[in-house]
Amino acid sequence: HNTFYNGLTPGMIYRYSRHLLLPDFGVEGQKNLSMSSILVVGAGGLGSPVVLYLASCGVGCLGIVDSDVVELNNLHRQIVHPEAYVGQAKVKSAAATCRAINSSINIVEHNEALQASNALDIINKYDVVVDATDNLPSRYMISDCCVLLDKPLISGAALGLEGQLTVYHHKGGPCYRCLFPIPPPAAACQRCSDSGVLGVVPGVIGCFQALEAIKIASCIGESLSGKLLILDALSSRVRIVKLRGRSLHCVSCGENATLSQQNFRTFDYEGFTQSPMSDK
Amino acid sequence: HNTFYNGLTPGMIYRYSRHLLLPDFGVEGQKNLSMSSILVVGAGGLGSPVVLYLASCGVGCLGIVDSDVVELNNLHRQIVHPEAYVGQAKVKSAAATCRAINSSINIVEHNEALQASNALDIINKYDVVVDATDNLPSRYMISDCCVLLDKPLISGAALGLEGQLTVYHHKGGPCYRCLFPIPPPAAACQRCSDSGVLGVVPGVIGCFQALEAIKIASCIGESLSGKLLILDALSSRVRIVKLRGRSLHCVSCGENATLSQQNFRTFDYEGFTQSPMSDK
Amino acid sequence: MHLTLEFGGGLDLLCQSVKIHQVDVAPKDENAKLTMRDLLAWVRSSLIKERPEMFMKGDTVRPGVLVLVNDCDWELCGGIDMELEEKDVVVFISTLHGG
Amino acid sequence: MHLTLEFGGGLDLLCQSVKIHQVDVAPKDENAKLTMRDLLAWVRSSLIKERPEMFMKGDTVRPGVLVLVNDCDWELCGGIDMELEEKDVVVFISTLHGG
Ligand SMILES: [Zn+2]
Ligand SMILES: [Zn+2]
Repeated sequence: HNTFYNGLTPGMIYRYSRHLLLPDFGVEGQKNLSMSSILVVGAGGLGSPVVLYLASCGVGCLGIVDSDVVELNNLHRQIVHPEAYVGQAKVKSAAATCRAINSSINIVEHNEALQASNALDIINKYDVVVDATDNLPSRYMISDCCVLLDKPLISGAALGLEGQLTVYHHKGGPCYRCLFPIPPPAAACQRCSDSGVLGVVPGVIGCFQALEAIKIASCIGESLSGKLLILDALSSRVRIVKLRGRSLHCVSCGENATLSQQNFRTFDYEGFTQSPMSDK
Repeated sequence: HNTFYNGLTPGMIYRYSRHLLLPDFGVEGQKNLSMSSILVVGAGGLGSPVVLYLASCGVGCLGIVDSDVVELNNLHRQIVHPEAYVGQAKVKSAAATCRAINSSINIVEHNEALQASNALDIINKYDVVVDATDNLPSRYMISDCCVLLDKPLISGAALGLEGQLTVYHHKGGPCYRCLFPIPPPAAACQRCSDSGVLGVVPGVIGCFQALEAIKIASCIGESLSGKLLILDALSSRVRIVKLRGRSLHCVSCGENATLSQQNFRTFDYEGFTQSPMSDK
Repeated sequence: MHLTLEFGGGLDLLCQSVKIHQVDVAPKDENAKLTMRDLLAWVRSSLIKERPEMFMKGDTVRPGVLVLVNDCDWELCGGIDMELEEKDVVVFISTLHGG
Repeated sequence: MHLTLEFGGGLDLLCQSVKIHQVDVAPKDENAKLTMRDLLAWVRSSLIKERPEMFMKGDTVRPGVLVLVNDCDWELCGGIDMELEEKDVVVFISTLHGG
């Protein structure tokens, strides 16, 4: 691409004109966004709106990692997947839809499960990480990896008619282990495949995740670091609460952290949480 | 369709299984949804997530009304439109995307501008109305029409880095004119084409609109009737406030209302608001 | 009396793009209560730096502006004659129409 | 002492699927303050109808449960020894993992 005005091509100036008009975002915000790379872990209920909004807004490089295939009973909430892709890789389906709405950005397909063995190599290529997974061991693993590689992490979750959202390891804020040093009992880990989820609930949370990712990648505003957004969809209530800060005793990000790249690669997250790395 | 278990076909039971598992939604909620019809006015920034989530969740009949064509500078926020549809009708593009993610529902294309002259005929065919428009006269017109036909109205708006959302004329709550009996001065009416909008902001508001529409159509939970949700995206703050009730003096829904179907059809909403029925 | 004032929906542009203002406003005389009428006059003279007609019309807010005191529409608590209390949060918000 | 207790993230299932409880809880003796420790014991005996191990472990909440007092993590206000005030809002929420 030839760049003209302040790092943006004429095509970008036309496509993103409604962003450039914003005093709080403007050319600088769009330029930052176009030079940033964001990894979305999970192309399911949360990941669908995240990848759609990150693709449309003009992030420079959008990575998607997932090893699942599209199933018909995903489609009540996973709006990025057309019926025609049932049986095919979610990453392939999501990337195709994203390319169709914005052919000018770079979309990278990681058609594999993100695991302790490959997470460092994959996450290291990106500036910002979005946790749109559906299980507890992945949440610990992704948080640990983001601490090791010093990446901000936007973490969302949805189940039933409730959703939660926060930003970890950003501007001195806490990581997942600061909040939850000990995993909950396995019996407390409800899954969408067991307990159900109203499709639009991960839609709301995913849009908020995309918003936080865009703000961090474009260096505007104030993120949800150190805060938790709680959605009760049945009564349409939203609560934003102040969380504890980073823990000096955290094994992952604390002053005497024992986490290292070497022991991360072989750490047994499924054993640690007594919970499988998939919602099947 | 043959119906088997409680009004749902085996195909529906499989597709919507994650909804059927929900104690607060379940078979009854899905059945209500599948028998309901929802009209979305506007297939733009707000309408995109609304139609995607209404299609995927299994509403029986989804109507989309808009007269615009897709432009490349819409695509930073209007995630329902692929680049291949630039230059074609938004309604056609949105319907095609929705059919691709759920071929089992009925999608009706109204490729025309909703105006006082046709609004009664179009809105009368639906149970619930979503206002996803981008201009002030349309907001008065749609509210008046919903009062005349006794339809609940889910109204969203987004501009810059802010969004607003409420439900009008539902369960005895106020209508748009109860809150705003006199239109604001034309100079106070900022438009996305002048002032810009961060693409994901209508995304968040549109998802909340879809949530409210789904709750009302499936008869679950408590809607935002009589409440206003206010989003400040820059600081990720959400405020939900209590609004005044229905006004007895409202010319539209009050005790001595002067609004009738006859004078509605010829009312000059653009003159009343000193503002055009399009954001061009 | 200490109050938190917030401006949204574009009204912040009238007060130098600052959304949240922590302010101290004194009632007219020591024994009187501060009403919304007094506060509006104070905001107009002390905070609004441009286009006051975009904030007020006559002695109240212009059409299209909602006033919320402690997350509640002022119409539910007495409107312009409502008496304010220490630490109240008053939000002025212009209705949006975009999409 | 009047308190509003809210349960979320599935913890409401332990108290008959009721999310919001308006309750009156007395401190142990008249002059003492009510602490979170006292409140946890009261909730466990008075509200939790099944699987108490899904709410508590030892004398505190189980891992994975956040306690928020007036929209603030209890770890920021003294944790289990924190003293409650009249009309406090206490939220117990289980972290979610689905998507
Ligand atoms: Zn930590
Ligand atoms: Zn009315």
